[in-house]
Amino acid sequence: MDTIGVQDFLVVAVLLFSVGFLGVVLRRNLLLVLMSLELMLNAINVALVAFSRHSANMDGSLFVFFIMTVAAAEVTVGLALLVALYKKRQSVFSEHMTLLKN
Amino acid sequence: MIKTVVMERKPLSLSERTYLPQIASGLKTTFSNLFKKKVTLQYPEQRPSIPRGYRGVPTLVKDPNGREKCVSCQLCEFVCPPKAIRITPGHIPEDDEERSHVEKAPEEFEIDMLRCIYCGYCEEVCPEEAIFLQENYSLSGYSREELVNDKEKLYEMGGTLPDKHFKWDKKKTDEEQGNAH
Amino acid sequence: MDAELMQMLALKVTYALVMVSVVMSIAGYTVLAERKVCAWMQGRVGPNRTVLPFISAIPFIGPFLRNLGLFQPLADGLKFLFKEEIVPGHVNKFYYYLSPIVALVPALTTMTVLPFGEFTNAEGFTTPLVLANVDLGILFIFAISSLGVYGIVLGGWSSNSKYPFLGGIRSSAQMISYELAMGLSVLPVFLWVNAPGMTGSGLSLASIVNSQEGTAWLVLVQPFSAFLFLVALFAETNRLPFDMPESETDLVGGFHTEYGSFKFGIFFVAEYAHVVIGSAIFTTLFLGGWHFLPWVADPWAPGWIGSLLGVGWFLAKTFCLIFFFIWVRWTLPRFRYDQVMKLGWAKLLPLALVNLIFYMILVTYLDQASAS
Amino acid sequence: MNLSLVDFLFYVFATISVGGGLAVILSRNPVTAAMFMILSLVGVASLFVLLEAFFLAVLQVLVYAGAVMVLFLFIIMLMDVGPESGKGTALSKKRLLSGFVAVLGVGFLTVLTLEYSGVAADSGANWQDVSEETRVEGANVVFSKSVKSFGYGLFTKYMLPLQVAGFLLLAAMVGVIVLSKKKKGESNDEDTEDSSLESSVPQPEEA
Repeated sequence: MDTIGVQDFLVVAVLLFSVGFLGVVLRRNLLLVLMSLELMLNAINVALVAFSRHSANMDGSLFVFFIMTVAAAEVTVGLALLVALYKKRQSVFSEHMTLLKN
Repeated sequence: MIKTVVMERKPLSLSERTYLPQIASGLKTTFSNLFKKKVTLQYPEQRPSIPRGYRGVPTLVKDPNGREKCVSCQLCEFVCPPKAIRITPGHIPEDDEERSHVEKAPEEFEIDMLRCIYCGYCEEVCPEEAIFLQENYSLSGYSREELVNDKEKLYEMGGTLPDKHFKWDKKKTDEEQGNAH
Repeated sequence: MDAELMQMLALKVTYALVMVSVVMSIAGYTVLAERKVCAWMQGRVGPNRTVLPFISAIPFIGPFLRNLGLFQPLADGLKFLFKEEIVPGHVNKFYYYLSPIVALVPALTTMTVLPFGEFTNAEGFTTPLVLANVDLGILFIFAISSLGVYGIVLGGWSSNSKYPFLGGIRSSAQMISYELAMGLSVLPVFLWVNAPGMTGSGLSLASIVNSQEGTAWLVLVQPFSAFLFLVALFAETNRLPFDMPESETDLVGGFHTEYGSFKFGIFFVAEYAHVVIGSAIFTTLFLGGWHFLPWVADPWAPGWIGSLLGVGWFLAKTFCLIFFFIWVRWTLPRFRYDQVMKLGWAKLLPLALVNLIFYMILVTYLDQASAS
Repeated sequence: MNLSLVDFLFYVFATISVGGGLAVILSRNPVTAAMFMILSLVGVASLFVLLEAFFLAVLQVLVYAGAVMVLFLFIIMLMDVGPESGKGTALSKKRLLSGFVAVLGVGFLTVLTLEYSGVAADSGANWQDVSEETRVEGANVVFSKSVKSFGYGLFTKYMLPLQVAGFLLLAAMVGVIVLSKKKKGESNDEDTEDSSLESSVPQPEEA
């Protein structure tokens, strides 16, 4: 009776991934760039769980677990860097981070 | 010469540093309070006992003969620190049998209770003992106007107090006997 | 969708509504209990004036109920409903309206996985009384209750004024800090219950309760875990001595300074709903849930009377814990903000870790000992 | 079209997660973005529920919505990042171009995936039922609802990655503490330090 299969979840994952990617590319607020990164990681999670369910194998789900760990570490370090940067430059916009330009 | 003694404060012991025994004893204290007799007064039913000399709402009083005591000398108006009292003096008509010996009586007498600070100066200064701060302590109203007590209200609240001196009666008899001062 | 599914859905929705109303009324009466108990502890009598004309006219019982203030929550609710709704001009409207709801919903959602009793039918088949008997009970509760902080943070932020803002910031930091200690403090419990030779299964709350039947309650087995959990629970429910987001002496009213009328009422009820749910969770985890006493088998026979008594017993334990919450509130002063942070990170977290490691070693040792 | 409940829910949750994601990158106010991010994360968690990975769904809410996003919100409020000014948000040509290329690439990726992954013909109907218990087939743990499968998998096949993840978290924690530590004579507010201590979402212990 269910007609939703792996490919539907994959489409969602790809959409979510591309949305996140667009955010990383287009947004200038570094906080939002970090959030978009999280979106991309989430898209991967969806795909992994769908595959894991499809192939009746825990490996994908376990990888989701690790991705979450990495994401948590990434966010904390990223935010700490942002705070440090903000203290120096009073801005969180990417176009103000031009120390290495020219 | 006073010698200052520096008290050594002992370092906290381990159990004291966790604060847990202290918390426990605090909990004990509050718990024992649960069952103690309550000290609250159930206000509208139970009234507090008013001590002597209490300064409540200022009122005007009449003498035992039901006569107005105030002669509108306006001393209270002058002495009132927040300027809450306003008196419009008025004459007593000549044909008033009872009170013709006094020259004046207030035509209007207003005390603004939004200003009054219950200091009791008016009572203290009144030569005729006509104004008293009585026991009434709860006063409320819906508008500012309502809280300006006019003469009628002041007399209504004041009522009649037993007069120790019967000043007017004395004055009247003195006058009748011809030895006016 | 077929009829059977619809029927089941309708039944679940009905159960959920009943449970919401029960929890909400318990929360309402917890407010009353707070006022009464604090009054008693301070030598006062507390609310004793509200009357319902019909009930209060009954001789003896009526005045007694009135003196207990039993109709006060009703009057409070009505007052909140009919108060003028003032929205300050400087607030962020959308979030301002959203945040009380966000504060209340997680508190009410966590109760779906909370087992409050069990029913044994004639065949001896036992089912726990719970809206959704999920395997992940405690994790689900942690996950959902961690969302409750958004109501406070958003409320503080959207008020666009400094005291609520400070309250919001404080509460977000506090929540993150104590969630860790809370999670770590219950891990030994599940470790113990799921150890080889024990009866527990997974993270389900019902199995935790049933593992305490006829033996020691977990509070006696693991007093230290229980203590840590209780402290973290106080912090997570924002109760004194940890009520940083509110702390009325330094932040006026904390995160809800700009709130009035019914929106404030929702915040208020949400706080107490958190207390009620928190107490219930503590009861399930450490106080044996609906089972009678440690080392004593349930005196009631299976069947619906037995399960009703069990639920009543569960509620009684929960109420005792709620009383404890109130009791502590009116005994202890408030921590300073830096003390809260220090306690969370430098004391509670290491202690929880040590506790966890101790029980890991103990469980392994016991397993080895029983194997050899 | 006759939708089954699961299909209907799938579309709802997919819309929530993708729509929430779109709103994140389109919203000007960082707080709004964070809120939509939470919405999107909850949508993803619901998708996990549809896939019967309950543990992951709960973990998703606990870790992302409960901790990571609170941290985000905390930082946003602490730095008091206002909405981007209207003028500055005009997209430069370069950015638009790169975005366009990105979308094209992703579309290409999608088509490739669906065409050649061999799962295009799959539908939920021929998925195996999910078991309640933990079962092991060869080196693989069979997908199941129980939390035990996670523990089993993590402590057997993925033991080394687990340790590495633990070290990663430790490294992150140390790094963050160093980053936000007050230098001598430098004054800053205490809050940043507290927030940055929040680095180890309780992963290693739960594992």
